Amino acid sequence: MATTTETAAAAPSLKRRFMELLAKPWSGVAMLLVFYLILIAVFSILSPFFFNTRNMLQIGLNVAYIGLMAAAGTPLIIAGGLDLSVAAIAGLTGVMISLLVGLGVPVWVAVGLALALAAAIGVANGLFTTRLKLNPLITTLGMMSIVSGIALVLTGGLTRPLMIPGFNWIGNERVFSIPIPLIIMVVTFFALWLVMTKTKFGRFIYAAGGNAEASRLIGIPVERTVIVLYVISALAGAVAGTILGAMLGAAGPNAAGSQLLTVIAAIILGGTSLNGGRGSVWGTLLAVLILGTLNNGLTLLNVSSFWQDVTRGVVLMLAVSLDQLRNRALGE
Amino acid sequence: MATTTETAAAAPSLKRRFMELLAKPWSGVAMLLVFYLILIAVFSILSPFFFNTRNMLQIGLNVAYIGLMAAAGTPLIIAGGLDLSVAAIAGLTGVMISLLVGLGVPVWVAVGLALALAAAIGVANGLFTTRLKLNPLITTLGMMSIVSGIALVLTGGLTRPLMIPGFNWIGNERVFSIPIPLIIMVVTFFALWLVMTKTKFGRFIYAAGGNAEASRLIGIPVERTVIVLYVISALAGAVAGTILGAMLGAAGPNAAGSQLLTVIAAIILGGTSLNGGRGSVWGTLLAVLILGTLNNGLTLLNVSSFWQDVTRGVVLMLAVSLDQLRNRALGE
Amino acid sequence: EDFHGFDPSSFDGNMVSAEQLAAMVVDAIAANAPRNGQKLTIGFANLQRDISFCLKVEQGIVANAEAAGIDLQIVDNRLDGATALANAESFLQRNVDFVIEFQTDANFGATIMQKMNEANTKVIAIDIPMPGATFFGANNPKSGFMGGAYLGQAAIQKFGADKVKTGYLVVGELPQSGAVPAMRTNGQVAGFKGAVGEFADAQVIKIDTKNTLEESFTQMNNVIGRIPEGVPIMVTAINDQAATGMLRAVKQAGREADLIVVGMGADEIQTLIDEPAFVASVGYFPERYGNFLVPLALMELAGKEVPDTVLMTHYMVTDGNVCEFYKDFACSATPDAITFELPEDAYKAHLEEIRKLPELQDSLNLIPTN
Amino acid sequence: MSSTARLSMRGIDKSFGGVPVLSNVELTLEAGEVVALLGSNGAGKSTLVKILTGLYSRDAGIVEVDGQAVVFGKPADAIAAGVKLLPQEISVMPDLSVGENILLGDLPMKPGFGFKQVDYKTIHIRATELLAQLGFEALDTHQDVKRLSVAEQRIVEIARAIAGQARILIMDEPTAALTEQEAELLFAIIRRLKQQRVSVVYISHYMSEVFEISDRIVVLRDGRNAGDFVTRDTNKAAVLAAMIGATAGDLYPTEPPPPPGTDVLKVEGFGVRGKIADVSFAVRSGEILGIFGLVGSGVEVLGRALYGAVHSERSGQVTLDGRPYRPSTPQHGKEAGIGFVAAERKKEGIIADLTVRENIALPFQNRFTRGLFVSTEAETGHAQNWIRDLGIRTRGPEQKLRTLSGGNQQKVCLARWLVEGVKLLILEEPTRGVDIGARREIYGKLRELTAKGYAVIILSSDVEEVAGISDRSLVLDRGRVVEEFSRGVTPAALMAATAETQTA
Ligand SMILES: Nc1ncnc2c1ncn2[C@@H]1O[C@H](COP(=O)(O)OP(=O)(O)OP(=O)(O)O)[C@@H](O)[C@H]1O
Ligand SMILES: Nc1ncnc2c1ncn2[C@@H]1O[C@H](COP(=O)(O)OP(=O)(O)OP(=O)(O)O)[C@@H](O)[C@H]1O
Ligand SMILES: [Mg+2]
Ligand SMILES: [Mg+2]
Repeated sequence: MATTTETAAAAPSLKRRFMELLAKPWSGVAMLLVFYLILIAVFSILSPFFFNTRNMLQIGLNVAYIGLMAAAGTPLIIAGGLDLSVAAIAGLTGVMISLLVGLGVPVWVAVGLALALAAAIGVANGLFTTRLKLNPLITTLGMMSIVSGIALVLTGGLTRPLMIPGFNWIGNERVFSIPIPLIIMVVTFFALWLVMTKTKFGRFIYAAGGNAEASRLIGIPVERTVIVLYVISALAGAVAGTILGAMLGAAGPNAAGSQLLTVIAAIILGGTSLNGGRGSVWGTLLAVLILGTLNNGLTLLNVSSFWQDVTRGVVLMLAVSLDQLRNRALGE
Repeated sequence: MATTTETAAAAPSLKRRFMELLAKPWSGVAMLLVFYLILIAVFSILSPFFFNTRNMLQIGLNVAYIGLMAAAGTPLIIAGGLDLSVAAIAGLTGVMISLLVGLGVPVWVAVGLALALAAAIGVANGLFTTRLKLNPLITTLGMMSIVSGIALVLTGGLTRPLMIPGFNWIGNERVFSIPIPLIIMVVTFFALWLVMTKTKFGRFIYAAGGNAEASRLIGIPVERTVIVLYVISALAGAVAGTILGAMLGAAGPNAAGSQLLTVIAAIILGGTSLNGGRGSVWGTLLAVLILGTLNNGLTLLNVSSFWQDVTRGVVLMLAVSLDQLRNRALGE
Repeated sequence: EDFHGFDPSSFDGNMVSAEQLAAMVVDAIAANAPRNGQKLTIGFANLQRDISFCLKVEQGIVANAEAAGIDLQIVDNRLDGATALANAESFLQRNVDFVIEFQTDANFGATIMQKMNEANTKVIAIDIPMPGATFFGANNPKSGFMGGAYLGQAAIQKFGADKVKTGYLVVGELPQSGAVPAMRTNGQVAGFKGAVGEFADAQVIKIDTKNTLEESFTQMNNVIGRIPEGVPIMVTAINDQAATGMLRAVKQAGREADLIVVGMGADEIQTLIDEPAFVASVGYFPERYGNFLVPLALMELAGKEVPDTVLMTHYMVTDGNVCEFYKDFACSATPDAITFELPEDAYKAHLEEIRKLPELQDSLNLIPTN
Repeated sequence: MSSTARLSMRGIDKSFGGVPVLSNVELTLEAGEVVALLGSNGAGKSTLVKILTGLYSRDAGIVEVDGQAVVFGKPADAIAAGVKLLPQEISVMPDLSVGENILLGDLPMKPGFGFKQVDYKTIHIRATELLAQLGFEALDTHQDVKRLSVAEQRIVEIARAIAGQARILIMDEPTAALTEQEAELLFAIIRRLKQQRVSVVYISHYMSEVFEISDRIVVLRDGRNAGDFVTRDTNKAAVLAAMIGATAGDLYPTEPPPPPGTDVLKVEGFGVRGKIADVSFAVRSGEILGIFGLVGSGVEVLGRALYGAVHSERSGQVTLDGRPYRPSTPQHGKEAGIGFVAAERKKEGIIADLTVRENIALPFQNRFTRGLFVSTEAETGHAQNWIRDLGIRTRGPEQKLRTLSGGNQQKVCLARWLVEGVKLLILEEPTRGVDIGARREIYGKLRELTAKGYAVIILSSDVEEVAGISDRSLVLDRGRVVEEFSRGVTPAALMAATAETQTA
């Protein structure tokens, strides 16, 4: 024991200060940030094409629609929900806009109608999982199947053109050389951060997910909170679908479907707990950027998509290990 | 209070007996069984091709490899784990067998080696999630990416032939006119049921998932239990891959990948809780059969695949609602 | 052999008349009575119903089946071997008289064919060969080579031969789809080189489009930083959808002036017409597949001799000739139109080469002789 | 002496995230000895015993069992050495049966089809036997534990702890959810174990229990040893002085309460279907009404029904401040000016991943909202006031509630409701797990609040508490009010009121 005390005394305030830093609530996010910076450094060294404003913005643009869905999914999962239908909603939205415009509806009215439809789907998800207490995984998986089925039926399975004057700028233009989709994503993250940390509603999100029973007993409208979050998630899916459609100039019935797992993975990698109660949008943002950067960097390095899969798996594990190292250090 | 007792006495044994039945632990599974029977009845009426031994066995054969993965995933999720890499392991297994046989290894030795590799992957999943305490969703998602990446690299992305004398019978033959894959699946379910309900290990599964902290406290080897279950899941993936390869006479690097969500959905639909501690393999079996029957019945009815998606979503929601109706009746 | 005016070796691809079809059905029923005792039933297993190419194939088959007055049962293989197998079983369950299979991979063919043979059900395989089934589909090496060569020639016309050599060829691949479709993308590279002569391998970039518009877009976005400013960006891909996604990415990066695109399949006609950089696409005419397939099926049912391989004839589709193939679209003269010539020698050499590839030994019948 | 001791822990250090929790702590235990471990909330008692059973690692120090140095890496190691812990927080497997929960650590097996099978029949027989020792032979051992009340779950855990052969048994606040009768049965068991030379560490905040059952009393204060007494040679005052560093005054406020004001809540013929019937009473401002009842008496739903947290059909008339009041959700109760603290802290009280500040400010967020946003400063100020006033032991308002000791979590739950506009507090088991110093503070605080016009209803299964703090008290039994007492009632009289109807 004497020795332990000595060493503890020998490496005094410095180690302790470090431990205190590690114990801060944001230190998990900081770990991811460090990981992200390392990734950027590695790619900058390996590829001459990687580190420049243009490519960095390009990464942001590539992940914008994924980031949007992941952003909105974060508070939902924190509050104890789960939305597997979000990517299907993105697909349906693009299709709806294209079909409505084809029927002569002005494009922004069409967007509005598609958003309204998405909100309705969100309400349905919310009601089913809260009022009827159905399992969120099965419910939203079912909803995913229904929504993408409808999109397929509506289009007969075809990708529809979406080149509409006065519309595609939302996917293609830049403001001060920053792509608009990226701006929309960043603003969404920032707004959600404000809501989640600075407002009453935000407190309810964490409370509801942390302990729904206790929250109910102190008079927090748990169900309403969760329903609103399902609606936000569905709306984010719709905006993602709109942006994607505008970027691609076309709307596929299942345009974002392949990204569903990426969205969920980003949220969890960002430190949000599937059990609810814990997480932050900045973690999600970093996770989205890490996944996008990896994809971009490896492609620039001409790594085959198969090896990219292997690398992505390794990086996911490394990234999630970091947080565990931190917990170790804290003796938890 | 007097009135309450009176009414309770007035509506006597019948309702009460029913309620008692509903409260039984197996009543959730019974609900699914009822749902399954209704489904069978509906299709029998609608299609002349549906209700006959051959088609029923065909459904069993179609879902056998999915059922295997779902069967093994059930105790794992009950114990608090999650394996997203199982379908990727199935893909890698087929590929490994084909490659090894190509190198001159006898086919059953090749199968043995592939199973051993799968077991090693399972151990890795288990160690990462228990000893290193990494998040199971991210860890096994990462593993999925690595494993299917390796399968793609090994094959150059191509499907490989797997027509080997003395091998394909395991996918194609029948014993007493029952297809061997179906027999393997049913035996697996039965064996898991025995293990889960009759053995000490089985009780540890439920204890570990119900309350890991408390289990550890009373000396249950929680980590070892979970690691073993990851290995079982990986092995089931490997057997599924073997069977699938034998059935198809070919091994695709991502042969079972599209069924991952089906596997997870079946487990949850079968009444297993993602939070652990609760569930049964029979529920999973029924869920697998329901999904397979739906697919088969709708196809026989010549329903377009798009409408099949919509229908599947609705059926998922209906099936999961049933259990909720039961909870309502029980006043929970 | 001519079957009511349909000769597979010289067929022009335009739908035969309802009367001809009806006559074929009569012959077919005479040789093979419908198994359900009422109507001939053809089962069609589509590859993946939300791919536009596949849908057009399906629509063509539906139109022909309706005109012929026969039943059609359609299933979706969802790009999955196990699903294809289950679907094949469901055809047998339903006692269909004939099966048209559009499935994922040649290697799954043997098992499915075994079941079909046991049930004595004849099969035509689309695009992916199946042993013992009649093959109908694309001429992959040729269509790829044509597209690549066209891209090379058009690029030389647009940028000049010297500048082309400084440029980059970006090919949108689909590596997981196997060796047969890979003949297409490899043909593109060979054709391009055949047209421009020496071209550094380092300037050939291959991306995995995962067969979706958004992935093609994203991956093109990712690699565009590797291509120096001002040099030609020459794009081609496994299909028009992928080419379109790549085109959008280049446009978004503001480098349209350096861009030239040749598509594959000619199923994004509107894009071909609207986008000046999109100069041509290799015509696959999936909407005409049904015009071949249904008469071929009836011919087989009637017990006539049919060739074991029927390959589609491909044509380059451009703004200038689109109206010849698609009546809904008007032709327009473009200043940079070229007179396309297939570099015959290079093409022959390419065919020679791929015939030696080990992964193609099972598919030699799909490699044309010219 | 240390070489013969059953257990010797010396020089134990432990810190969390750099903050020391235990420093140089010592604990010895002889064979057959019952040592009570005492200390305020957060003194480090639970941490010490968790180190002993391998749940936590220690930073420094030696643990010897029978003179052999041991390192328990995990509880299984401790169990193998005969060391068993009954933890402070309920730890059951909710979806397993009562029988399995009790015998899971040592499942009886029988031969089956070629392999050893779990012997369910024996499980239920043995579990029933164990429960019988605790007076719960009627509990159905086949049902899932999640269907049991907290007290019953606690009994299940105790049965689990006494199953099999332990040489050192550690009980961390075993009686916190139990009635006195149930506690007596537990003591009988402990005495029997003592005769079998089992050593027991007994952690409790109930002084009377400690003096009844222990041979020796070890006191921790701020993570250090602060006293070691032989029980029969000492008295409560001395122990208390060691615990809280001051001589103790009376636990319950002694000054006479102010005269009560008008009726705040008036209940007439109130019933909850299947649970309680025909309950009538009133509580006035400035008054503390105690409601005592054993498990199953209805005491567990009465408070909730009045707050709006019960969905079953209700009957009768309730008025709040003279207006009819029918809450159907907790929101209604809260908006009507009622505060409610649930008995089951971990499940229904705390939000473990939120900070102390967030937990305290949660129910009345509007008060801390400035414009669109919640003001963290306002929340912090509010939280800091109550941390100080209630003596909540925490590193600060930003500490996660998860890492607070149990008693301090309880204080946080109470602090939530101490804001303007709340006029009636309904408290279930308000001081369960709260140390004696803090209890005095809480009781004092409740008095202060009533002096400001609050009305308080305390629903408790702790007779002493009800007797000590109430201005008036009701005894509930089988869903009905069986007796009403005024201030100064003795615990014995309260117990007798239930006992009478039990035997009648
Ligand atoms: N995991 C942890 N992380 C950080 N601090 C902790 C952790 N666990 C306990 N502590 C702190 O250690 C101290 C001692 O806690 P402990 O639970 O041992 O107290 P206790 O004496 O059992 O109190 P009580 O009587 O309230 O149960 C407290 O200040 C608590 O906040
Ligand atoms: N405070 C009260 N006093 C007497 N009876 C009440 C009181 N509150 C409710 N009731 C009665 O209880 C029954 C159910 O009440 P209520 O309608 O408020 O709840 P609910 O609608 O079932 O619950 P919820 O809306 O929370 O789902 C009604 O008969 C109502 O009159
Ligand atoms: Mg053009
Ligand atoms: Mg404690």
